[in-house]
Amino acid sequence: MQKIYFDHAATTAMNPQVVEAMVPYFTENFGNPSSIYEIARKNKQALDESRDKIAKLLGADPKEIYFTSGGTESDNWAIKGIADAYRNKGNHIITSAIEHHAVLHTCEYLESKGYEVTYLPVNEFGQVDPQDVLKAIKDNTILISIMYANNEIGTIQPIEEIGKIAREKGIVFHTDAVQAVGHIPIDVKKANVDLLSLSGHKFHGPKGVGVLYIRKGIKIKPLLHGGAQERGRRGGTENVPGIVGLAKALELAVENMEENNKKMIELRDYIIKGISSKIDHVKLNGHPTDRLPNNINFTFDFIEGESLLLLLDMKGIYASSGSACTSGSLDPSHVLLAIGLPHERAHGSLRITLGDENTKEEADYLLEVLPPIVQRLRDMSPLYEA
Amino acid sequence: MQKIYFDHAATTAMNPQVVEAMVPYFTENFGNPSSIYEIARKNKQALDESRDKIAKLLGADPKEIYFTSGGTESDNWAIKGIADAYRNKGNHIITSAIEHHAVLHTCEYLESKGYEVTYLPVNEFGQVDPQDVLKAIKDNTILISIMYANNEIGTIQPIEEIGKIAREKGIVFHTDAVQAVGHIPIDVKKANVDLLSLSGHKFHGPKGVGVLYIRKGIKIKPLLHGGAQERGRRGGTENVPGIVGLAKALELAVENMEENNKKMIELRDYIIKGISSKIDHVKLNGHPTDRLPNNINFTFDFIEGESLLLLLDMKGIYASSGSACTSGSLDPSHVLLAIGLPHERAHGSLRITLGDENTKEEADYLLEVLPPIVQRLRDMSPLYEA
Amino acid sequence: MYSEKVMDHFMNPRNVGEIENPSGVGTVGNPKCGDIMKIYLDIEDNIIKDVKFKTFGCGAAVATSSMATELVKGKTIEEAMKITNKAVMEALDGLPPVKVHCSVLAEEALQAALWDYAQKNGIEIEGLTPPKEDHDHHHDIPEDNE
Amino acid sequence: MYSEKVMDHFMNPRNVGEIENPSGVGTVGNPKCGDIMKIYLDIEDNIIKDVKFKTFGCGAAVATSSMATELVKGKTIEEAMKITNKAVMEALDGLPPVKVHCSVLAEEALQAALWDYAQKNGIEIEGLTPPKEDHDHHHDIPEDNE
Ligand SMILES: Cc1ncc(COP(=O)(O)O)c(C=O)c1O
Ligand SMILES: Cc1ncc(COP(=O)(O)O)c(C=O)c1O
Ligand code: FES
Ligand code: FES
Repeated sequence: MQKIYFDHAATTAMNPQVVEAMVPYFTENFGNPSSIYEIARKNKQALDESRDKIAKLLGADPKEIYFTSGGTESDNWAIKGIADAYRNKGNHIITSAIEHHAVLHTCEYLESKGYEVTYLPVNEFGQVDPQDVLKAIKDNTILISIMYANNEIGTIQPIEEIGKIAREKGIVFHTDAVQAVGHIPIDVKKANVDLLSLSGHKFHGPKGVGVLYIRKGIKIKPLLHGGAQERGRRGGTENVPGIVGLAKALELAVENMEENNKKMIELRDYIIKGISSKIDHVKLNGHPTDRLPNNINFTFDFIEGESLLLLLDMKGIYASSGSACTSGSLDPSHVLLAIGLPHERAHGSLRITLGDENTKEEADYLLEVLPPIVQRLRDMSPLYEA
Repeated sequence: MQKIYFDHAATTAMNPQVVEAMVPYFTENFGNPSSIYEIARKNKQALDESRDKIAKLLGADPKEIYFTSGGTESDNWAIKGIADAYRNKGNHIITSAIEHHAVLHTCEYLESKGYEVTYLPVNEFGQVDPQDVLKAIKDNTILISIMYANNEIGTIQPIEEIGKIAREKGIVFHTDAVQAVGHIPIDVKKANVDLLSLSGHKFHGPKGVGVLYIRKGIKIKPLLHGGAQERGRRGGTENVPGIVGLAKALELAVENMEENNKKMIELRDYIIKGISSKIDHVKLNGHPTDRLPNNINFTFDFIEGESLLLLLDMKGIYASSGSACTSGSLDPSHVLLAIGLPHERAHGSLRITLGDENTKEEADYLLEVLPPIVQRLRDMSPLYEA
Repeated sequence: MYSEKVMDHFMNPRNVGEIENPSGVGTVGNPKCGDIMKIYLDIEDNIIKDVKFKTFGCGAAVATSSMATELVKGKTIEEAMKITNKAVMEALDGLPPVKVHCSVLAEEALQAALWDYAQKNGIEIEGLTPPKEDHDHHHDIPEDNE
Repeated sequence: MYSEKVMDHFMNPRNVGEIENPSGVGTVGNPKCGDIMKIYLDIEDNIIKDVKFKTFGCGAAVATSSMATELVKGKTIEEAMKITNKAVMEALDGLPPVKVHCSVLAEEALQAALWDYAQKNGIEIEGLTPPKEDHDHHHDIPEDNE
């Protein structure tokens, strides 16, 4: 049986070129970049080159690139670090209702510590209205955190506009770009962001390594106190192989972005059309055009997501229902609720996220096996009247 | 020229068997362990097996093992997480003056947040007196954090005794065992610890992955809020290759510990004897017997550490002066100051940390090149009178 | 994450469907959390002659519905009353901790159907309590999450 | 981390040693931070005929001592007064940011030696200020560290 991976938003396989770039740093150039002797200097150089490369690809300065252990640490650091550093200025944070849990749970934690958080609503397509951001700003607002693109429904936010408002009002602006970096063109200057989170494993890089971009001049408290690494802002022996891998993966992603996206958008729209025409009582979630090139998200009325995934799995198709990270919890997706879906419909969603290796043949296979699976579950459902 | 790596306390090369164990998880079994479909299940299984293996090697239960990004995160999480969870019980923390900066700087941060920290002194060999711990305990004490073995001078602490005191007094006990795990036998039950930090790259495992052991029943707040990974206590997509590598490395380290340590202790004592007899005005730092099998630390009067390292580097010998992590700062080692060395002597230390691959030939080469190097620097020193 | 037995009952669920003019019907669950279970009973001479179900829910919900209906088929009402969620789970070789509540749903659906039968026929079944109206079983992570 | 020039002057330092009966001697630095520099001058007819140094310090401290002494050798006092730490750093093809203060130490040692010479001979050198007594140059990380 063929196996089709349609869950690239959850994680991606490492590109063999990325593995190759990392290998020399496992057993050969293994030194601690903080040391002064020769073999450590080679590692220091690899670290510097990776930082330079990533900075260039994001339109940043190398001194603005800080390595972390992934998207979650970057988000936690950005939000807690700013909240802490600007506490004397105020205690109000603005975010959106559809952020990743790395942002939402961090904000909830800060609420328990005396911060005040506004969770902005989104429209039916999952977009934040920049005017809502403007209206939410108060004298004590110290941070705005709005994600670049959503991990479940793929909606891309008007980041540039929101950033412009934040800049004008003198408020620090963070964006969780974990799903966007390596997938759509991003320039931190053009986007008007002060902090940006990204994670290696979302674009064929290694797991357990990420970046927080911190614009020059922004004050931030460390989240991981320790050695003097990362210019004294983030302790811990540098994960040199991981960092080298992340830089290589980002380079490849950006290099091939235009070509890959052209192909993926075609495939995405082909699948969307196919599902819409072959199955009734369905709804495409997310924005029709301001949408990640690889994201497809449908609600199938009367059926439940996990059952759907299990039956697809039996056919060799690996997809997701809402965010993989939330599957430890069984609550319906907060993102689908926020775009206005009632609870039972929010439970019946299917997320298909493409990678550049997916083919039209795979799409055709999906479109062949999906309709009978949906029908089978509907026949079993007490909510469905044929 | 031969190259001799004598800085295993800073970091170690990955064991090729460890790399081999990780490779299948880079490009093949890459799924997100939180997902429910088949390829992700393989990853989930690898995660579970690694957790079981590590638990067994530490005498813990798999449910007590939490994966982190390294020693620094484990230390930060343990200390901040306990401080936060037990805040209603008190605000006093006991630690020692010779902890790693991951512990010290975290404690200093907590002081700025209204916690009170006692930094216990150590004796001339770098040991904490358990009676000092007992005396420092107050009604509002909520945490004791004492490192298992010191990274600079290799002194092993009386952890079991301190743990017994903590247990009797009902106070949570954390130990930073980053330098001890994989180097000396450790059983969390026997050691009476509630939390224990370790880091993969210190025993030929990967960089950027660590563990925090949290005893069942201990309350702790998350440091990284996010998805439901690690039983809801630590968010972030699991670094499966890293975790598999860490488990493999620990397994190998424990398997070969007895044999390796026998060899290393012999080599260690050979070098200590050699330096003591060939060079005058030297002092061995650390404990004569309660000492890591791989640690040698000497002070050479009248000379400065960096110059010494540079000249050794020219001879192909890679060593360290104090902790590598602190080399971004130029302050003299807080550990050497704490054992009573005056500032200028604290500046002239040399740390040699052995690995199982080091040989007697390498030791002889060191003992041959070191005396003239020391002499040369002394001849240049305004403090030295021949 | 599921045992082979669970997967078998999920992939090939027994007794899916409806019974026309059933002796009793029970619907439990709450669309809020995405799970609804409906069980139909055909009872004759105190014996469950036939049983059918419809379920909107996860794999475990489907499998426990299937197993619960298998376990009660042909049994007396008294025997059926002894089919607890634990019995269903054991028959399925266990469920992951986070899925235990799905088996509770199956037990409750069965009891709701028996209650309906008892009400309709004006009889009393020992040990049977009326179904809770607004059943809201929480979807919590079981581990301590401080 | 060091340039080739720095490494050359560290490995083969010029002018190491002492001068007996020097015209001036300057010692600066503070054992607290581990760095001490001592410069000896032999001055005749307003010209620095010979210069020697002894240094307890890092690689950069040795290299800047060496380069500073090279730069002033044979120069007039007025010319020597123009040898700033910047000039020493440039002559060494630069230093890492964390090591800039080592070159400051070299400049100060030289000026202290000139001050000693001026004091001994009752002359005044334009622009020369007395050496600070308790010199304590901090070993900070230059980047903003909030
Ligand atoms: C005793 C001790 N604790 C903590 C750490 C920090 O570990 P890591 O660099 O893996 O974050 C180290 C090593 O750097 C260490 O030696
Ligand atoms: C939008 C978004 N933010 C943050 C994260 C967290 O990233 P990581 O799992 O690498 O910590 C993810 C993915 O899991 C994500 O999709
Ligand atoms: S019934 Fe299975 S998730 Fe609630
Ligand atoms: S003189 Fe170089 S470190 Fe201070």
